[in-house]
Amino acid sequence: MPTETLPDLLTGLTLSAILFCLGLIGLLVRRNVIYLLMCVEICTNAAALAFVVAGAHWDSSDGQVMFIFIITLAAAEVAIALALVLQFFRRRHTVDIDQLNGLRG
Amino acid sequence: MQDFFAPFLAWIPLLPLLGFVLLIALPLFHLREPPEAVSAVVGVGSVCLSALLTLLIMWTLFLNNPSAVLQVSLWQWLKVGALQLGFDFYLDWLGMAMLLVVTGVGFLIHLYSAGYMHGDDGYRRYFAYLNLFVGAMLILVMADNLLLLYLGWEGVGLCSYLLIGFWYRNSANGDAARKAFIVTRIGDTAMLLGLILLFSQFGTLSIRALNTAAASAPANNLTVTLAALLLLGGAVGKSAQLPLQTWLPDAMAGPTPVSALIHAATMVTAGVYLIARMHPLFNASETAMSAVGIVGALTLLLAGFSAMVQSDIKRVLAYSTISQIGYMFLALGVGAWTGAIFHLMTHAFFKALLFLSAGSVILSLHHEQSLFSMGGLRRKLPFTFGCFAIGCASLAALPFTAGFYSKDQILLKAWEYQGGFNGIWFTGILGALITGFYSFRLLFLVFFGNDGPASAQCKDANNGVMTLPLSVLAVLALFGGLLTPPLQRVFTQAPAGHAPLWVEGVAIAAPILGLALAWLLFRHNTSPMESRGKSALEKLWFSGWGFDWLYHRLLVQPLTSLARINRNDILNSIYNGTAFICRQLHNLLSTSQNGLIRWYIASFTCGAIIFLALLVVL
Amino acid sequence: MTAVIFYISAATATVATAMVISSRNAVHALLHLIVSLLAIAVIFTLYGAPFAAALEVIVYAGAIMVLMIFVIMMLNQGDAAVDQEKAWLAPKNWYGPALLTAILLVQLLLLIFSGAEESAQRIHYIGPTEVGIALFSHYILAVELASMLLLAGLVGAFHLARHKRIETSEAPDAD
Amino acid sequence: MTPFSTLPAIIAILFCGGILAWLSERYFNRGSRQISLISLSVAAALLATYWPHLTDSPTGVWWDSVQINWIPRFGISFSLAIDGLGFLMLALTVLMGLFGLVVTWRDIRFRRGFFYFNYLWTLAGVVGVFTAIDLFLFFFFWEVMLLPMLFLIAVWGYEERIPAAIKFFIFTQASSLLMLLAIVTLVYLHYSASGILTFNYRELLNAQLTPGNAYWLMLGFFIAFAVKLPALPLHTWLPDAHTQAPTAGSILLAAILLKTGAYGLLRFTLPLFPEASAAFAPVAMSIGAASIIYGALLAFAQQDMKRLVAYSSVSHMGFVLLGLYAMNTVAAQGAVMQMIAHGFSTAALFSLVGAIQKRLNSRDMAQLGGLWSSLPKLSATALFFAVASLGMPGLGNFIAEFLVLLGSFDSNHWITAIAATGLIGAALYALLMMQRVFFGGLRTPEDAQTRSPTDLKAREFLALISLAAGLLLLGLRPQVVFDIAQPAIARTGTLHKKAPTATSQISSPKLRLSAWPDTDHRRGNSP
Repeated sequence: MPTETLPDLLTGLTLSAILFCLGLIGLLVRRNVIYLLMCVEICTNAAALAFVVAGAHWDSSDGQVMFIFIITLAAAEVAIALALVLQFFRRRHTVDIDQLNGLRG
Repeated sequence: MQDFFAPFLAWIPLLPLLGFVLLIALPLFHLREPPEAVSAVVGVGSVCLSALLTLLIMWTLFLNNPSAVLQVSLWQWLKVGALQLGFDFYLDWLGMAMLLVVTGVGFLIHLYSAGYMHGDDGYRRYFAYLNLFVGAMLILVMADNLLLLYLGWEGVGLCSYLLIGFWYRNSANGDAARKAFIVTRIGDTAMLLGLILLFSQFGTLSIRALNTAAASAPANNLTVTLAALLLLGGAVGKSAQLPLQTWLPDAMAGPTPVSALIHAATMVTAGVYLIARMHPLFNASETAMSAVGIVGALTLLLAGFSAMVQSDIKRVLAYSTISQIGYMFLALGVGAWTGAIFHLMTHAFFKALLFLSAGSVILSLHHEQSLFSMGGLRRKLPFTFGCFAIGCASLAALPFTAGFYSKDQILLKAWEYQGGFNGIWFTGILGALITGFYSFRLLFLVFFGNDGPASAQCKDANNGVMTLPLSVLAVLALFGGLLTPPLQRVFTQAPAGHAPLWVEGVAIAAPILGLALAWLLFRHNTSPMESRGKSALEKLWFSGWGFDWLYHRLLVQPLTSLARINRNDILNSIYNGTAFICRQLHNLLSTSQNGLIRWYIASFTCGAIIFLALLVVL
Repeated sequence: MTAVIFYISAATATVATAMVISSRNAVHALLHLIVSLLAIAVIFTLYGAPFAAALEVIVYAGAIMVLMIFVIMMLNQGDAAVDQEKAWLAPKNWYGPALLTAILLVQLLLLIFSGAEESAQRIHYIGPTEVGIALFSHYILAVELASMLLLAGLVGAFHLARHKRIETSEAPDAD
Repeated sequence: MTPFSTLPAIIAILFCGGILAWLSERYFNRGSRQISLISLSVAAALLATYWPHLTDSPTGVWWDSVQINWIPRFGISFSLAIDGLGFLMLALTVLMGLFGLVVTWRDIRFRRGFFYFNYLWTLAGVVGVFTAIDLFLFFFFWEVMLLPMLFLIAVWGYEERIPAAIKFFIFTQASSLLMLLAIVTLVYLHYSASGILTFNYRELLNAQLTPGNAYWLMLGFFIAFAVKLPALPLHTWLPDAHTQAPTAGSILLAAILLKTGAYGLLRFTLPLFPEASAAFAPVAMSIGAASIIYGALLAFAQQDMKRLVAYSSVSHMGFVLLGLYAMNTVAAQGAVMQMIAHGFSTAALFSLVGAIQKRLNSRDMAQLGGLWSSLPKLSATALFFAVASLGMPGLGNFIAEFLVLLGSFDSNHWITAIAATGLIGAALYALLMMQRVFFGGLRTPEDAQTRSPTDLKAREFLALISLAAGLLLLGLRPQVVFDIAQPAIARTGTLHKKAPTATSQISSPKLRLSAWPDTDHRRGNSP
């Protein structure tokens, strides 16, 4: 069922790029671990958007399959990451990611 | 007859060497230091047996037959490729003359040492070294090939090192010993190269083969000249000639009999012997011959001047040795082979006598060596005085002493050298005058005039074992001139021709003139020369023409400072530098791993930017 | 009509995302994020992917965000956290990241528009059936792997989030 | 050949002895030294079974050989063989192993079992290196001897042992990697040319290589061996390793391990790449001469007595390099002799330094002095070996150096002349050591003032005296060694197609005497 021409590949990808970059800015600027996680979600979501848009453009179900995998990944990642955040907060009583630098050389 | 004696030949050097082995092994049997008498008997006895054997062989064989030759082959030493060397000994009259000197004078010095070294805690060690010294010298003299000769040659050098540094507790002695060894080693290395050059040219190291080959080589062949000059380098080092003479005056650090042994019987004469032994080789090259003559003449003069101003009794004698060996080189240079060897013999007699009597003086004065502390000893040490006077007379070549005959022969040959008046001859005459001067200056300063500061404590230290060798040597120094070795068969040279009578006259007059000068200046022991300050020339002479200073500046200092700068091995810094760079890079990367996740994300972003930029551009 | 909806949704998503990254209150940020996700769900529908839109709403905006809300509540930061965020978000902290990201964005757009010749092609509708067929035929192995990943995530999260007394007592040297 | 012949037995005994020594110390707290002594003696006895070969005229090239398939797929076999050269090296190895064991009998105070394990394994590796004629096996043993040595330095060494051990390891490991590369390339080139995949030395001798390939491969081997030797720019591991190693380790390093480099050059580099080696010879000879002089200069500059001896090794091994690349029998014989004589004299000097350090807790020449008056026996022995090391005629070192110079003179006059000045340098440093440590007034470091040092024990003295006797024998009757080594060296020589004939720089007709007239009457009667 062909739809209208407007939501096309390029605009969709552009949106995805903009969202990804916004998420990236957040990752670079924020120091609170919770926000970082949100920004990661934004980025993965942007990537997922790109997959879906491309899938729609090429008439392929692979884009949505990938979306499903991404969403699975995101779920697992958030679960683990939030658990880690909880541990981190319990031990350090802070959510500052810059305090988490025990692996410095 | 020759076959009968050949087997005994090896025993001549073997006996002192056995003595050496026995002496160093004695504590193993005894488990403590053996008494002095044992050491003395072993040390002196072995050389005595060796001397007796030599005398026996001479009497029964060589005296009747001037062209007699003895040889013995002990074992195959080296047989590699074209190189074939045996441990072979060879003896002709030239070797015989040397053997007589080495064993005879060596024995007397051993005997004297037995008294002189009494009470020293290194008594056994002393005799061990002394025996090794004589043994090495005998190998040197009897060697049939140049490598065996080199073995003895280096052995002699080693022993001189050991003996000069015998009183090791004073590190100055050790320095003198090292200097002696290293300076002679420089010459020895040249000589070794000479050996190698000779082998690569002639394919043999047998002395006789080389001599025959050199004699038939084209005249002034460059290789032969070069080889001869390299050998001369070795001879110059061992015989303390210019420019390697600086070690000998310092070699006085050893016990006095050692000086006697080094100067008279063994070490310094080796160079003269080498050149005499290799005379066909030298004869084949005019350059080499004149080099020998010039070295001799220059050394003769320079050392003579230095001897005139020394203040240490042993140093005067040391410079006189250098000077007298210069005579021998001069003789060799002008082709007076017989004269050189003859002078070597007589020099051995009177120089041993001088050193041993100087040893008596030093011992009597409780190890005082300064000439200006002595004086008037004539009355306190009459016997020593007599010996010393005979020695001085012979050294100065006053008529009818041993030294006179040999020096006269040399001067005559020098006169003939270029068919009359020439520089070499003139140098010889001038040298004779200087010799007369310094030898009697020495005599007057020590034995005449008023008592010096040290003369008061003088106590005659001569004992039986010391007087005997002195007396024998005194006799030899007086009448040794009659013992001309029959060397005509060894050196095929024209007999000395006739020189004008006035030449003879000058040769006789020169030392007497020197004597007279010394008498004028030093008769009263205090001289105008010593009371006032020294002039620059005297300082220069005193320091042996500043050679030590020159070498120190030119060679020793650059070498040591180079070594000090490079102590930590400059090449090592290449590898350390590599390690340093790696470490710095590591530090750089290590600081980038700062544990800040946001920093990593930023780097990540930068990486992505670069990667995408590449995509965009390409 | 579709175009208008698309632009409105796109603008909503962008603005909401911007609010997420600049918000000082975690709960507010989370709510903004949910708005953004919902807007993207709308866009998915516009691109003919209703199954994806549904998942986006259910899993992302629903499950994951709830999880985050719980964590924020467990951390229980309060007003102090807002002040803290205010201090961390000083304007000077923004320049560097913004510059870097702007460059990246420009590059991305350049790349996207460099292959622009086919832009007029229609968008295709891909329903859940097709996705399901693809998932369970071609990607069956990947699905199994994803399930294992989820299991591992479950176990891991459970293990990590457990409250262990001993470990907290050695907190100072757990560096 | 039966698989259980002597050569593998020697290696096996050393390996097993090492393990036994370790175990005995671990479970019984004693016995490791005795086990080491026994296994070394058994190895020596096994080696002595080759005695008949010494006097027999050799029938074949190899006295004995063993070949067992190992990895047939790659043409690798466990093949060992011994000839005169190998025998000399093995004898040196076992004797020096015994010497090092006896002279440091009481030196090791902790983890003794592991020490002797490493000691014997190093020796086993060296024996393997000297007998392997399969290149892969050779490389295997080359590595086997490296690791235990590393432990010897790193565990029982002196104050700065760890950096020294690491340096030693990096240098040797990097260079042996080059060798591995060269070996594999050589085998591959041989394989692609002939279709036969083999690591066997005897077959690889026939490998056809282009000159360019041969040159690069030769360089690979050369660098590996030059590091071990050590030659000039690659020598800097040696002073550190020798100085920091325990006395027994220094003895192993100096007396044996350095020789593996020289042996490798003689056995592998020269025969495998004759033309390339001939082309490289002037460079190698220059490196040799430079090593002689540079080593002597550095030895002269040292404060640390052990470092002085270590640098003297650089100088002495320069003669070996010079002799090997002079490409003639005389020089090669000299090089072999130098390997043995240097092994003797340097092992003795290291053990003496070790003895001094054990007694006075110092080897700093600025703190020592005048030891002759308190340790006469030790000092006299030291004098002997110092004199040997400066090349006194009548001792082995002189024969070696003379032959090397004599042989290399025909190849290159100037390099030889320059190298000869090393003899002066040797006198400089050897006598400096005597002067600073043994002569002068008695000075001992402060922490050793309280107890008066004891002179050499009978055990040490006997061991040193036997080395001294050996050196004297080598100096006076060296012909035995030359006769043993001759066939192996002659074979190397024939493999050189044509060494570049040095044009005589002195333009004169060669007056070589074909037959000397009185050769017959030189034979006198010997007593």
